[in-house]
Amino acid sequence: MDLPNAGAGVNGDDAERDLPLKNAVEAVLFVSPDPLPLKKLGRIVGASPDELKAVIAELRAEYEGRGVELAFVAGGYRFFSRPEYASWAKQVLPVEKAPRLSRAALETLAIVAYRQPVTRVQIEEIRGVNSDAVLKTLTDRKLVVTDGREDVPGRPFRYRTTKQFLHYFGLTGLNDLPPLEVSSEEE
Amino acid sequence: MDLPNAGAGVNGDDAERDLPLKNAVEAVLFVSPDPLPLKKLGRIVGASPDELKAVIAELRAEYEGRGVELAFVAGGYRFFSRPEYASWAKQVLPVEKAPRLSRAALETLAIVAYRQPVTRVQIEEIRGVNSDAVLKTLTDRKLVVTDGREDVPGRPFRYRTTKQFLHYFGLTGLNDLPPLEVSSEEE
Amino acid sequence: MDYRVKLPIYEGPLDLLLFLLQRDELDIYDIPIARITEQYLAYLDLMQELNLAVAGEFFVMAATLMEIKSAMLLPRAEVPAGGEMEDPRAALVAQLLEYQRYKAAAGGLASREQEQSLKFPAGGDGRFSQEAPLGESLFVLIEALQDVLARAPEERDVVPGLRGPTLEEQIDAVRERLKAAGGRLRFEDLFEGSRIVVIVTFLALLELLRTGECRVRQDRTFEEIWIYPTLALV
Repeated sequence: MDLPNAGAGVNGDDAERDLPLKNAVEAVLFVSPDPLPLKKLGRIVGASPDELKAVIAELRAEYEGRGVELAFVAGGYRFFSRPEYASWAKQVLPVEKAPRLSRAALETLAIVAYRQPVTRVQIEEIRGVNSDAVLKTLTDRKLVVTDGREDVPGRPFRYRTTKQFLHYFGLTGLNDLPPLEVSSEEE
Repeated sequence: MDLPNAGAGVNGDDAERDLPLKNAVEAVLFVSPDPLPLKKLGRIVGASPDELKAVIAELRAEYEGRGVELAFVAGGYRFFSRPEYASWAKQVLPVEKAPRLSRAALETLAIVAYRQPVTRVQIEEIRGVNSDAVLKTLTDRKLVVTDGREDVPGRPFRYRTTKQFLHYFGLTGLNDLPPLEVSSEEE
Repeated sequence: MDYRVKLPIYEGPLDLLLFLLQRDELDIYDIPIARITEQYLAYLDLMQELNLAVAGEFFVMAATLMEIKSAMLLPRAEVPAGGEMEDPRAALVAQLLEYQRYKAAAGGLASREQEQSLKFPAGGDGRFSQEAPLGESLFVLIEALQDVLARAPEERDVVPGLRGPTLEEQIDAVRERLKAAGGRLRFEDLFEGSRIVVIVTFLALLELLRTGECRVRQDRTFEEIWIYPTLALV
C-alpha cells in the first residue's frame, strides 16, 4: 500500500492521510485548468466545505503581497498572477487571437447579462440598432449562447451568458454583477 | 503617457520599479507554459543572473514543504505540484491522450539518450529486435528527432533526444541522466 | 473617388444622440429638439459622405426627430381640458434613459475586462489579448474629423487629373505613419491633403481600428485624441 504515486486517486491512503490538506488544496488548485468549485475540490481532497474554507483562507493569507493570488472566479477557486505583474507575465504567454471586446459588443453583452434570457429583437429595441453581427461575435467567442426559443410568433432564439462570460470578466456568478443603475427618473 | 490600458509592456515604468523582483519572478514562472531559462527570465524581468539566483533561492525556500515547488527542469525554472500530491492533482487534469511509454519505447529511448547520436541499425544491434515502429512512436511524441545522417553506406538517419524528452522525465539536461550501470560482465 | 468599401458601424442612432447630448452637456429631460435634429442630420450626411454603412435605423431616427420637432410646434391650445398634454419627446427620453443604463453597465464590464485581462492563470493556460479594437466611440472620431475637414483645402485647389489614393494604399500609408511615430500619433497629425484624401485616410484609420491594428484614446472630452499602434504593428 505504500505506492507513492498511488494513481487510483483514493483519498484514504495511509501515506496521504499524513499530508497537510492545505498542501493538497494548493497543488490541486495550481494544476487545475479551470476554477474549482468548493464541492468538486472537496470530493477530490476528501474534505468538508468548512475545512476547505479554513484552508483556503490560510492560503489566501499566505499569498498576500506576493506575485500570485488565489481568486474566486466563475464559481470556483483558481490561482492567478497579480495584475501589477501583468506586463512581465504576458511576455511568456502566447498572444490571444481574439481582441478585446468592442463597445457594441460590451453593450450587447450587458443587455444579455442583465435581461437574460433575451431575444435579439428585445436587444435591438434597447440598443436601437441591428445587433446580428455583434451577437454572432459574442456567440463565436462563447460569451453568450442560445437557450431555447421564446414562445412568440417566429419563435426567436433566447440568449443567455455562459460560464466563459463569468471567466472573462472575473465574475463569481451572475449575482456578482453590479446592480443596474436605476434610471434617473426613478430617483 | 498615462494610458491606463498601456499594454506596451515596457519594463521601465515608474510604478513597476517599486514592485519586488521576487514577486515578478514568481508571477512570470507561475504563468509560463514552459520552463524558463535564467537568461530569458532575466530579459523579461530586467535582472542579472545573480539577482535572479538569489530571488529563486528565496522562492524555493518559501515553497519548501508546500503543495507546489519551484523546480529546475529542461534548462529552465518552472513551478510544479509536488509528487506527493499527484494522486489528487491528476484528478483535475485532462486525461492525457498519449499513453505511458511501453517498455520497448523506454528501452529504445534509453539507448538514444545514452548513445546519441545513434542510428536505427545501432539501436537494433543493442536491442536485437526491429525498432522501426518504436522509433516512429518516439518521433511522433517528439521525444526523439533525427539529427543529420551517419556518414556510412546508405547514410542512415541519426537520432537524438529532444527538450521534450528532458521535460517528460523532469531532467535538467542530459548530464542529469543517471550514469549507465557498468555491465555485469565487468564486475 | 476610389473607395468603395462600406465599413460597418456597430453603434446606433441612440449612441449618436447621447453623444451629442453629452458633448454639449444638454439636459436629457429637456432636449432642445430643433438643435439636436439639425446636428443629428449633419452627422448623418457626413457618415454618408464617408460611405459608411449607415444602418436604416439612423434614418428612422431622423424621421422620428423631425416628427417630434413638428409636434413641439403644435399650439398649446390643443391640450385637452383638465389633462396634461404628453411631451412629444417622452418616448424618446424614456428610450435614451433605458439605453443609458445598459451603456453604464457596459462601462462596468469594460473595467472588469481590463482588470481581468491583467491576471493570468497558473500553468501556462493563459493568453493575453490585445487592446480593444476601438477605444473611443466612432462619433468622437467623426467629430474630430469635422474639424480636420473644416481646414482641408477644397477640391478645386487640388491639381486636376491626379488620382486620389485608394483605401488600400491609404491603409498602408497609415500603417507606415504609425510605425514611424513609434509610441503614438496625434489624430489630427494623420491628415493632410484635400478633402477626399482626408476622407480616405479616415476610412483607412477606421479599417485599422476594426482589425485591431491600432486603437484610439481621448483622455478627456475635448482633449487630444491619440492613435496607438497595438502589438501587431510593433
